[in-house]
Amino acid sequence: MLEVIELSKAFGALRVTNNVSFKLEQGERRVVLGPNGAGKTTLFNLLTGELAPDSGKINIDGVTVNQMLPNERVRLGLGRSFQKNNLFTGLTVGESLRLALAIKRQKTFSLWRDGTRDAGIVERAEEIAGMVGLTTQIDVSCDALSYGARRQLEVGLALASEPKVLLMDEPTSGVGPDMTDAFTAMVGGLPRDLTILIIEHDLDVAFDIADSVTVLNFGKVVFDGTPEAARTSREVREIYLGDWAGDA
Amino acid sequence: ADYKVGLLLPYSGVYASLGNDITAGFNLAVEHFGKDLGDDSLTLVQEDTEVKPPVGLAKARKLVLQDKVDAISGIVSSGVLAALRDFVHQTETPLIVANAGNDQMTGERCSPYIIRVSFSNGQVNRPMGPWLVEKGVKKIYTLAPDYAAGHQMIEAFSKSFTEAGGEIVDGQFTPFRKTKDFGPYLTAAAASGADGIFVFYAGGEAIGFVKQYGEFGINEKMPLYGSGWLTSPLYVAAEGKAADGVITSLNYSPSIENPENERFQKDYMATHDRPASEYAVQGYDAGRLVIEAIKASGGDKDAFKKNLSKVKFSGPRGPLEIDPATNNIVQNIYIYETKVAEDGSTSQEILDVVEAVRDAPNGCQMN
Amino acid sequence: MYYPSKLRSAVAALLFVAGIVAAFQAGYFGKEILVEIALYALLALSLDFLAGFGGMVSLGHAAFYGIGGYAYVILSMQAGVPPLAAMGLALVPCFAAGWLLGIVTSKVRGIFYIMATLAFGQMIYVFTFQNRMLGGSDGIAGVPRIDLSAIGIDMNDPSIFACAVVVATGLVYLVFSRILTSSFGRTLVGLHRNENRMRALGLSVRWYKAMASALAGTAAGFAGTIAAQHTMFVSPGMMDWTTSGEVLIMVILGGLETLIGPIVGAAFVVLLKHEISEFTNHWHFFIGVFLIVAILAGGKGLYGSLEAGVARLTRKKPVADDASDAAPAETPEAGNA
Amino acid sequence: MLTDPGYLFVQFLNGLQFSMLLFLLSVGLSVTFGLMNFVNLAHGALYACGAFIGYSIAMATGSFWAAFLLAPLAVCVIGAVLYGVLIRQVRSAGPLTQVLLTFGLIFIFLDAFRVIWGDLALGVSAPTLLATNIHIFGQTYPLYRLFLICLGLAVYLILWLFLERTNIGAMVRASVDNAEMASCLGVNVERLFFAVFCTGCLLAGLAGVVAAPIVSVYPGMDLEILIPTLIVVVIGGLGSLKGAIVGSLLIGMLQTFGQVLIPQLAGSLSYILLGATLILRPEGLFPARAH
Amino acid sequence: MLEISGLHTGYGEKRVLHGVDLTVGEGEVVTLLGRNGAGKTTTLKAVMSLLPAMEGEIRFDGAPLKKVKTYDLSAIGLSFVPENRGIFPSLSVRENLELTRSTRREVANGWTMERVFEFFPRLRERLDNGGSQLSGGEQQMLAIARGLLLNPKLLILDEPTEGLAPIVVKQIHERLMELKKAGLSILLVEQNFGFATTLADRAFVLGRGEIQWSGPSGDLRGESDIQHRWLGV
Ligand SMILES: Nc1ncnc2c1ncn2[C@@H]1O[C@H](COP(=O)(O)OP(=O)(O)OP(=O)(O)O)[C@@H](O)[C@H]1O
Ligand SMILES: Nc1ncnc2c1ncn2[C@@H]1O[C@H](COP(=O)(O)OP(=O)(O)OP(=O)(O)O)[C@@H](O)[C@H]1O
Ligand SMILES: CC(C)C[C@H](N)C(=O)O
Ligand SMILES: [Mg+2]
Ligand SMILES: [Mg+2]
Repeated sequence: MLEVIELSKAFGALRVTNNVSFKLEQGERRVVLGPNGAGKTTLFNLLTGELAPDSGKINIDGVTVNQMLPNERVRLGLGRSFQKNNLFTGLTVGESLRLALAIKRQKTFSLWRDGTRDAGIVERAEEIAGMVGLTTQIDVSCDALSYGARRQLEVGLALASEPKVLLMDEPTSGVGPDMTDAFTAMVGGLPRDLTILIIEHDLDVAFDIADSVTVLNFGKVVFDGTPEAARTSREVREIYLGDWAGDA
Repeated sequence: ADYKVGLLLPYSGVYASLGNDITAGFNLAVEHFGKDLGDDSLTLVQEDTEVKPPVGLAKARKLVLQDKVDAISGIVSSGVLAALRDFVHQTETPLIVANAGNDQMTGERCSPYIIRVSFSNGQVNRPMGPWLVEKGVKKIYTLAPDYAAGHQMIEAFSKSFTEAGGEIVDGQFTPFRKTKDFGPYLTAAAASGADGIFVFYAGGEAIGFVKQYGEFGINEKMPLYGSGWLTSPLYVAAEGKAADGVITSLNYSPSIENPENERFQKDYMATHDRPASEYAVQGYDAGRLVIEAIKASGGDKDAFKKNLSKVKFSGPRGPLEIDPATNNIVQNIYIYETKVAEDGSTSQEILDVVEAVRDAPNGCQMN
Repeated sequence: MYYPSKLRSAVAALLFVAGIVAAFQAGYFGKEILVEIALYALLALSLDFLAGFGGMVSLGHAAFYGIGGYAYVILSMQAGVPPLAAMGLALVPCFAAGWLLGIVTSKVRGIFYIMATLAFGQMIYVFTFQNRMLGGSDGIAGVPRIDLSAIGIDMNDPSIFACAVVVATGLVYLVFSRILTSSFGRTLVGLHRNENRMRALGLSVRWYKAMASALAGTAAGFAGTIAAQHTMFVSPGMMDWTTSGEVLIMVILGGLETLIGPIVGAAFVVLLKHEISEFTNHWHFFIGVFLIVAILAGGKGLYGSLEAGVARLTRKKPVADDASDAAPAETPEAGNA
Repeated sequence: MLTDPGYLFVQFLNGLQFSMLLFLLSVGLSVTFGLMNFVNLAHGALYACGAFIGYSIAMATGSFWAAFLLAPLAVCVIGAVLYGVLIRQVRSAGPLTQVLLTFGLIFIFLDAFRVIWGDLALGVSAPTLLATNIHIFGQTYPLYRLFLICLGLAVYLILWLFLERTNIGAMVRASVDNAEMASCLGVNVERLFFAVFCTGCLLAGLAGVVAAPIVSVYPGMDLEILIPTLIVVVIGGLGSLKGAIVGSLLIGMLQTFGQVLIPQLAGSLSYILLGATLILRPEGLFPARAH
Repeated sequence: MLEISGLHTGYGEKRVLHGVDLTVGEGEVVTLLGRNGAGKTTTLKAVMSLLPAMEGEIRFDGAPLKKVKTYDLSAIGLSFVPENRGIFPSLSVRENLELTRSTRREVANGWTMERVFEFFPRLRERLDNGGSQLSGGEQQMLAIARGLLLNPKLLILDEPTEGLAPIVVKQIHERLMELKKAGLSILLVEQNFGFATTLADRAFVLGRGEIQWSGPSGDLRGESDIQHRWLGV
């Protein structure tokens, strides 16, 4: 589904992504862990095309996408949410979701018809709002949402780009314990054939969702395996968990 | 009859000072000549063109269609004149041009309804060509702003100068109203090997140009010639010593000696506290032309329209008449030298008068 | 997002009727002013489309006005195209120029976009000003009006002409209103609000920006073709950047991002200018003061304030204080995007 | 002509002098525009203020030097009043509001100049001390222009030292980014912006008064200089001293040599350069902001 | 050192706090806990004079803060690290740090750049990067480092662990412990219950705009009812 082959990226002398390779099968859910500044967000940016790699290859569904623009990759089925909320100021939840769906379904060309009001899109937008727990706030402007609700919309927008591969960058950061639980449940309810790559620092969430784990450090993959193996890996403990994780 | 005349001039924008001078001149003419109109009367309506062609046209329409004026006078900018041309021609409204010098408006695009009492760009500059050659100036470098008037002025001069045997070694058109700093051009002119520089600049550009000409010390080795707006009495004081010795030609100089000019200057001075400019005199003569035409028409407005171009008189500028072939004015062109005394006071010494300068029809067909 | 509310439609209808009535009832100069208002309204509403809804504040809008005018003149006078067809064809270069400008500036944002469009406008201006084939600084006169005598309409009648211009403005308003409620309009607003996210959602941003710029340019060019026929004259002065500035002022004084507001603004500024210049030549001063007051008063503009006022009257009182279950409204975070 | 080193050298000086005048103007704008993120279209009007007030002072005292010292201060005071009454309220309101507010100011100043100083262009003479010319490579060059060149360089040096020695530049940018945070770190944001704006005005006034002997003084001079100045600032990159000087030199030299070598393009050269810069480096050559 | 008594404040019409009492003693670490939106940040803003106290009083070192402007607080020893970190994106890391050069409180053997880099070595490597180029965790380190450079008597931290890897959380915990040992007073707002209660001497629980519980933080760990009701744990 998604294949990354020897991907590298440097900012000046700083190698932020260093020969990263991994492979995601359809329906696989993988968590990317790593200390701050390990290059996780950068990896996402390389995958989505916001940054161009120095070397290496990215394949989606067997197609090499290195030369493709971000928007073209979205059409191939890549969707993402951002580490920092990246919403449409002044637009309501519903408007934002419908717009996202219209873009994905290529309904944005018309100068005459309002494709964002097509029955299929309106319904799907409501569904997604329901999935991220924003049904009651569908007509509320993004600016008036609480922080937690914004995080949920952030994920909603990623879902609305109807991805085959969903990338989520720390979806639960800054969200209180109760909403974090709701998020985990939501991901659990997503169709099983959806491939997910997620960056998380909240290990409960991470291990709850994950089928497999990749750990990055200084841009390098230092661990690739199952969650159970990750928990017990000495290296992961050393560079990422520290001793603290146990008693938090 | 009651005559209504629209004064269409810039009262805001870059040429506002010209509009005000022309108005002042016009009003002075009404004072001087308009006291005894008998059964007739004259009302003036002022409108601001903002020096924008569309605005000028809109105001002209207002004057003609709403205020029902019998004639329009004024127009400083050639661009506004060009915009008005078809309208006044079609509505058969006499337009007495009191400044704009666009050659075409009394040339290929002339109209029986456009009567010019000011000058044409060619008329002012043409006489300088032969005159300079006669004085032994053989090689000239030219400079002027890069817009229609600049080109027409330089073309007229260059033609008569080369025909008389002179040589234009080189020249340049400077971006209009964007050139603040003439240093590069002056340096090039100085290095061109010409005997002198001939330029057309008016207003703020004239001040800047003449001062910088002095600063670069070019006044010590290369004389400056040009059309008279360069050393207009409005600006010459601001130009300082550099203006000393600059020789220019124009249709008017305050130092012309005749009784009409004396009276004009004296009365103008009395109300405005400064000498009247060439713009004021154009307004003055435009006003006088209108009044003389009224007086000659005995209340008949159709006759008035016809009489406008038949008026002839001797004013501060000397004898004036309208050339029936083009409706452009026939007038003297004065070649004068600007003198700056030690105390900074300036005067203009008339070196020569080229009498009754008349434009060739240049394709004008009146109909 | 744009919704053609009742208030908007009502104000639009009112203005339209007033325009038609004025076209037949006003004096000659009144008609003159009416056409001036309509032309500025066209410029202002298309600029609002671009700047208000699309977030691309342009100071080069007058260039399209000029391109339209000159294209019409060249086609109808020099290429011998019949005026009506020339009017249509003249929109092609406007669309193309708008598209090109949109593509070239697609990565340029904020004040840099303002400057880029200013440079574009000035380049067109200087080119025309210096091009003697185009009449240079003097422009070209003798422009014909379209001939509709075949269907019994005499465009040389000031009332008919004014009426036609009002109708044209109304139609363009409807077209833009429709475009803004279309998919494209929704996308444009989305682009304005968060271009980066739009890209991440799969939109090829530059085409949409180019299209927006082309549409706005076409409308401005359309106004230019009318202006050329109105004054029967074109000159580089049409393209002066201060014209773009004045149009921007109208957009703001009327109400940014309301589509109808800019028309109100155009009418207001033109009328105010004429009223003030009745008694002083220093009308710039008063426009300046007015502009500043309007901005300090919140910058919503005339129509914008009306809309806000109506909204305040019709809104229920918000529910009381205790909002400890709502999350904080965070400030935009450092380093976002 | 073009092979004559003396000629080329004087043209080089011409270019340098024009660059320095542009620099004096644009650095003031760059300070308010780039550092404070405030789009001050009225900067040209403040420059004109400097010229007009300088003219009046020179007339009243008979001394250019009095004008040279006092006019910038007067403009600074005008700037301070403007800041207190208007600018402060729209400081963080986004470029559109600022463009329009200062557009309004342009209108007001325009008519104010006409009412106070009339419509005619006014001349200011260079101080007698500098009103001569010197001879270099067989060419004459006005001393006053050399003075301008030196003044431009001196202002550059002073500003450079000032920004280098203090972290005012960083403080201002920080305050623009996040005023609350900056004040938490001990920055008196209001006072800082006030000082920056006044400095910008002071520089505008200085440019006005020193330009007056060269370009003469007239209503409308503000609009004419505004665009070249904006172009310099945008090409150079907002808010950086380096950008202002490099932009000024680029435009000044391009303009000067363009006029001599390709006169047909003289009117559009700077726009072409601006367009090209924005396409290749959308934020100018040396933007002050890291990203 | 810091005494908040009967504090009422809010945004415009909207009241958020209805009488908050809180104290931080000399050399003490105090944590303020509560759900999302409880008003924790609001309390801190009031302390920093970013919001006016509508009722009640805030005193620092005995002197009321009512009339003191935000920008003068750093000079008397208050330093605030906000929840969104407040990194200036248009400044480089170095500039972000040097910004405090002229505003920091001068004390004997205070914080220097060198000491800060020993504390957070990562920052030394990123000195010339733009503030917005840092990863989330690096930004957090920078924010704390900048706060320390002011040489505060009281360090106020708003959710310093948000978005940090467990190992960094641990490091910051250690660092704050060191600061605590060195005698610095800290007021800490946290979502991370374990982190906060192991660091703090005393805890305050905020809910409905009032303090619902206060006491030694060790005691709070036993109060599962309070935890559930007011913290959602
Ligand atoms: N545009 C850039 N220029 C220079 N350095 C950069 C840039 N973007 C990121 N970096 C650096 O690259 C490294 C990796 O950053 P990245 O954002 O990928 O980290 P991360 O793993 O997502 O960390 P976190 O968990 O804190 O979000 C960081 O050290 C950061 O400073
Ligand atoms: N600028 C603001 N304008 C209006 N209301 C606000 C503003 N900032 C916060 N609020 C409201 O004040 C209340 C308290 O917010 P505060 O930021 O203090 O919560 P918090 O306890 O810090 O929450 P979190 O844990 O999510 O940071 C919330 O209801 C929030 O919606
Ligand atoms: C002499 C100049 C004032 C003439 C004027 N510039 C014109 O356009 O014709
Ligand atoms: Mg990250
Ligand atoms: Mg908070």
